[in-house]
Amino acid sequence: APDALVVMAAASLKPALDEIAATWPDPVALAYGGSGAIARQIAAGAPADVVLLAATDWMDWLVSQGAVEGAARSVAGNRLVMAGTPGGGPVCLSAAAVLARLGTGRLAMGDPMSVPAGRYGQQALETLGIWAALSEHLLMTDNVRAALAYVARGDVPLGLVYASDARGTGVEVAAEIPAPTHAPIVYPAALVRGARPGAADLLAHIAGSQAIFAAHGFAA
Amino acid sequence: MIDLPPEAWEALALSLRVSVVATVLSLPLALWVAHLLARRQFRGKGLVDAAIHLPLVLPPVVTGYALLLLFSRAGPLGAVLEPLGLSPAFRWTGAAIAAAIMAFPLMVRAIRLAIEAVDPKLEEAAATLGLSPARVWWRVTLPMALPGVLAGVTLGFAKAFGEFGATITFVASIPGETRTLPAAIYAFLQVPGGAPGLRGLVLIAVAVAVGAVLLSNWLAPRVAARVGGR
Amino acid sequence: MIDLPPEAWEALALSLRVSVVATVLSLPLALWVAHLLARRQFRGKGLVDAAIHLPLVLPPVVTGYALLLLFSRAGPLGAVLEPLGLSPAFRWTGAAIAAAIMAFPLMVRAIRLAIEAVDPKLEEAAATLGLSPARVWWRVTLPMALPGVLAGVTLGFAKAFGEFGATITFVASIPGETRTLPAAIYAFLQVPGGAPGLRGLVLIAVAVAVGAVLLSNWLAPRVAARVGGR
Amino acid sequence: MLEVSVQRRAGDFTLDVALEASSGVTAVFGPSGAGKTTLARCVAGLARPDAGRIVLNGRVLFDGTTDLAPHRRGIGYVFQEARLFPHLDVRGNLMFGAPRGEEAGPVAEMLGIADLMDRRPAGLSGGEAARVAIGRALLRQPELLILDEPLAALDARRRAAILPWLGRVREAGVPILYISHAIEEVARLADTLVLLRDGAVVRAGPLAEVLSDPVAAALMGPSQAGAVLEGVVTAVADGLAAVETPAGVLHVPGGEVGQRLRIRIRAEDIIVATARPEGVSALNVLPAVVEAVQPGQGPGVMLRLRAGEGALLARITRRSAERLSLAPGVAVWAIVKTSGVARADVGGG
Amino acid sequence: MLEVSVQRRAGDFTLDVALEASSGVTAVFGPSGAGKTTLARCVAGLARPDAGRIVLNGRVLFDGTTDLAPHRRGIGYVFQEARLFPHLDVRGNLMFGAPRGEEAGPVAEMLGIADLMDRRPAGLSGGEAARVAIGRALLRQPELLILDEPLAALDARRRAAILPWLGRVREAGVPILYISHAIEEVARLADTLVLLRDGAVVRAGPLAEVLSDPVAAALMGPSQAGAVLEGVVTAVADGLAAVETPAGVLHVPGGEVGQRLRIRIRAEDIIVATARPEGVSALNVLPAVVEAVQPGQGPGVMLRLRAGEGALLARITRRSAERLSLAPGVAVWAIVKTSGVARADVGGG
Ligand SMILES: Nc1ncnc2c1ncn2[C@@H]1O[C@H](COP(=O)(O)OP(=O)(O)OP(=O)(O)O)[C@@H](O)[C@H]1O
Ligand SMILES: Nc1ncnc2c1ncn2[C@@H]1O[C@H](COP(=O)(O)OP(=O)(O)OP(=O)(O)O)[C@@H](O)[C@H]1O
Ligand code: MOO
Ligand SMILES: [Mg+2]
Ligand SMILES: [Mg+2]
Repeated sequence: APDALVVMAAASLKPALDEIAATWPDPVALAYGGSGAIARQIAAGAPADVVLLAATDWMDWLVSQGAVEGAARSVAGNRLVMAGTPGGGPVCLSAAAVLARLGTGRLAMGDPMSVPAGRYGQQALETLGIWAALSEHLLMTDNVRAALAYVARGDVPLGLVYASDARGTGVEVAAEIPAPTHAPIVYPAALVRGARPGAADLLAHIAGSQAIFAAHGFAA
Repeated sequence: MIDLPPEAWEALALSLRVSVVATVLSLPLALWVAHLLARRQFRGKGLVDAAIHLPLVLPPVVTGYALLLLFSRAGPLGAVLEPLGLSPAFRWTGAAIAAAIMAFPLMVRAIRLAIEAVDPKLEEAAATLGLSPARVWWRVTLPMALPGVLAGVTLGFAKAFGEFGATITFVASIPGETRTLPAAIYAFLQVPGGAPGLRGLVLIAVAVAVGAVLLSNWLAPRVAARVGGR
Repeated sequence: MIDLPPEAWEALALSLRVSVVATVLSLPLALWVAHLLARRQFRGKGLVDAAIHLPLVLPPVVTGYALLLLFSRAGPLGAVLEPLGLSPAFRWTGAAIAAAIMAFPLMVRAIRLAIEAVDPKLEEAAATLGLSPARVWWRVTLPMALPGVLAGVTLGFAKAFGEFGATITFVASIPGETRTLPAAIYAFLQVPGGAPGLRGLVLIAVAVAVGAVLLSNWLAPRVAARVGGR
Repeated sequence: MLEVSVQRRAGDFTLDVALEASSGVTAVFGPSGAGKTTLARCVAGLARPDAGRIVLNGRVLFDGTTDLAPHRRGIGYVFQEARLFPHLDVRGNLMFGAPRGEEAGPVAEMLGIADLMDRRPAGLSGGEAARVAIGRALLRQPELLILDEPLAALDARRRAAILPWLGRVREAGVPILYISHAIEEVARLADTLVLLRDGAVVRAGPLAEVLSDPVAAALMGPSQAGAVLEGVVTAVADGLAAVETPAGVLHVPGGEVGQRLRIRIRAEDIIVATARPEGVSALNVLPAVVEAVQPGQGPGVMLRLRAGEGALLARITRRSAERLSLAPGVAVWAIVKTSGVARADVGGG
Repeated sequence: MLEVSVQRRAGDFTLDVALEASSGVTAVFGPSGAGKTTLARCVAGLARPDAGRIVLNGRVLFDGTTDLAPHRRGIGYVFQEARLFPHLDVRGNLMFGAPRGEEAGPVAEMLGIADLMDRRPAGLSGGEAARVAIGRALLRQPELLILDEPLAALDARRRAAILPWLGRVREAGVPILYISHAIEEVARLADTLVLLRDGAVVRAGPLAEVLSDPVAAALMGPSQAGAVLEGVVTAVADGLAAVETPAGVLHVPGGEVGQRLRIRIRAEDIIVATARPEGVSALNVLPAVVEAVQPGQGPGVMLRLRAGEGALLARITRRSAERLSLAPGVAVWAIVKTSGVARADVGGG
């Protein structure tokens, strides 16, 4: 529907946002993509009404560009987990234990340079003091879902992924990453400059759908 | 038929529209450029040739960003087109532009090789029969190069149909407007555990690809026969 | 020179290695397949042709995914290669495979058109001079098709150098091992405001692309001259 | 009227030629590699002379400033190879350059290719292809027709059948530049003969003059030298025409009273007798006087004979010349077989 | 020794030919479109007969079960078009199929292309290209050489220069299948003549027989009919050789004592006299008896003459025949000009 409101959102939000949009009375067009790509497109004048990103730095950038109206607000949160192949059992977050579990394999994670999940992951591993030991054994992916898929298929023994993604995808959580080891994972949302009437309501509706976010693992 | 969600059919229809428009509209330009490269000598020819090949060698994302910068509200083209309501940014026409640019080097290459293979002696003969260079091109060069043109069009269409990186970077992936089949496949791939329609979408993409190539292979000998065996 | 972070040079070196290996190693196969498609009739020819074109028409991500399934530890090829320590998954050899597969249709197309343009009458003449079909191919068909082969190699190299989607999906992005120049550019693009090295990386990619095309354009007339004008 | 004066270098070959071709057939004759094709290409606009001037019927086709594109020159060209369009059938090839309303039928009929109209060039024999190429150039209705050895691939009969038709083209006023190394064709058709060698004109002039020029004879090969006589048919009987020529009355097969004919008598085809021969089958016995005796290479000598107002060349062995004591001023009889005489129709000019 | 019997249909053209070619030159002669090239292609393995059998020197090249690839047939082929390799220079083309150790020099010298060795085919004239193609096939040292109208693009001198060399190839024992519609070439070279028309053999047999066959003459064109005599040179003087032939002694230019020559006397080149001619330049005057008088079309009649052990054909006008009262049994003199006699070397067989 051409008059549908357009929401551009980080790809990792897809399961939750699809469900939330279905609870909105009017049709909503959901365009998913990488946070960086979306941010640039918004800045270039993409006809979106609401934007949701997976990283605060890109949202800050959008704000600095004057591409959004008002302040950004966080609508959801997330946590990191160490996902392992089923039956692998839990792993202790020490260099020796992780390396033992990896064997000749690698630890899959988002590329810290380009993927927010990777950035949080690097912070956490550094805080845990095992980044240096693992740095030769990393497998960096262009989005966090790919890291998950490698684990699910057994190509790598471990992956550092979002808790929301690890649910019911054929992996088991080998370790929870303590939240204090990295900056809080938040999904900032904002109204795009020039958003159409109703966009603010939609954004409010999304922000208010915490039950659905929670059901998909996006702990606020 | 395969059981597919309605967005999948929407994406297929959009992809077909985008790739057909991209191929058909860029064909005349491709013919012209291929002709220039095959038969003319001019300063900067090498650079023109290289420029045409850029979209092929650069990561599609880079091409997409370049388009985005060009057509964005503040960009040199966007600033002109936007007020006229003609901006292709975030519209299916933008997807067609991205697809055309990505397909262009393939079309030009194939057509150029075909034109180079036309014996200039026959063009000479046509000139002595009173045909101007333009009519020689139309009545001798083009018909004889037709199998190569067909190959170029197939290749271009296939590339346009499969193009993804530049498109999604330039016009994003807005359902019904710019979410092409490959973009949909990409989105479906992103669903942890795999979305239910993924298999069907990939099958459709494969079917279109195979169909285009088979059609071109079926046409090629017929065109070649019309064009005359050696 | 441009001031670039060391990772950038690493990525450039890797990309060159990957694309050269991909092009050189797949060339013989491309020649063979192009010859089959140009000069032989066999059952299922259309399907072979279509299969070769699949990587071109499918979103690269799908191709990468298919490779991943094939070579993953549980995949049909991976299960065989992994115990031997030969698995290309997550290795630069895997990047070369992905690049080769993406470049293959372009190489085959160009070479095939060039072979089809060789006058079979000359091959006939060579046969009556006592040359077996293999030697006719080597001494007549191939030399005469050389400009087209060169075009195919350029195109294939360019594509292999720029390939990104299939590579990153198949072998991810391990610095020094599989993080090619396009993957690095992609990563740099994801930094808000643009990473400092981005411009340099893009310039390098453009330079390589332009360089390859200029080199091929410089070589082409020389090869054509060696091969003889009409 | 075609005026050509061109210089052109390619590799170590230099073409430097000046010639004029008035209406009628101008034959360019020369050995392989003499530059015949190069000259023709310059005239047609397919090769660019380094310098020179080409004028056709008053229109400047080429000079220092002008260089008309081939398609504007109004010149039909039959190439040494057929150069048919493979994507068109025979009809399509024939009609390719034909003006609207033109029909392929009559030309195809004449060239014996009417049955091939729907064939592709790939399905034609060598001679068939050559005929289609000729028809294509004719149907284009050129102001000048260049024929580059067009009959080489044809058998004698077909060649004989086409020659008169080319004669008709000439009569229609289309000047023809005819490139050939078959002197028989040249002798039948040409009004003007240009002898080319190593890129330069060796001799040029009216056919009869050049053919009876001993220098030219050396170039053409001695067996090709001979005289060309023109005359009018005064009587026809038993299928033989009596033709009054400057050299006397000659009998040739065919012809109509009043018709102008051209007769070529090769030097080889004349027997010289010192006594009037009796009881011989040859009908043409002309009284003549030896004008000159030129020894050639080998065992032959060339005699220049004056018969009436005309000149004849005769080539006989040195031994015969000595035996018969032939020297300038000796009166002889020139015996010419009727069938040794090649005739060609001459346009009404 | 080549035995061919093939059937082949293509479109509405059917080739159905059986012939044998022993060592020496077998000429295939026929009008354009007769199927000459098609036949040659079948022999060379470039076209597949629908049925038949081809045997070369005892090796089966083709039959129901065998179908040898072209490169295994050991047959050199000079195509109607030159088909040179554009990516190789002249030397590369010449040496393309040559066995190791072979040198291009002598052949290039003979063909007058020694100066072109570094040229590309694109820079050759039509005749130069044809010569390179011939040289290339010769250097390949074939068991059988097929020549498809190879001399069509050559001028008379060049053609005359190449013919003896082809004669030498024949003497070296390489059988030649010679496709031509130039009867002069055929007469000089051929041992066996096959007349083809509409895909079928009209006449085949030893050259002399076929050439003097009136049916064949009709096909070849009457001006080509004639007798072929073989003889031995018994004396040489003044550059003229006296050749003893079955029809009597003939004088021809050149030759060495003991050499075997073949002499062709075209029916057109004979003058018939009822009285012994005196004081004529013609050296060859043979006593003969009229055997038959065959009226032809037009104003001519064909005489079969018996001279000694040999047969001659003479074509004269009907008027002359009547005037001289020529009829079977009449004794006559056949006058043949020395230079009207075409000679060709004959292999030592
Ligand atoms: N591109 C070239 N470079 C060098 N020499 C050339 C080139 N093209 C032609 N020639 C030479 O120019 C000369 C004249 O060639 P041209 O084709 O005009 O001869 P021609 O008289 O038509 O001969 P033919 O009767 O064999 O066709 C030849 O010696 C040929 O080798
Ligand atoms: N592919 C084809 N389809 C139909 N007819 C064909 C095909 N190829 C050849 N022909 C016909 O077969 C006949 C014999 O052709 P061929 O080339 O053998 O003749 P040729 O005797 O060599 O003539 P030329 O002296 O003109 O070269 C011709 O009438 C030709 O038109
Ligand atoms: O949703 Mo992301 O941008 O793949 O971490
Ligand atoms: Mg020429
Ligand atoms: Mg032929």
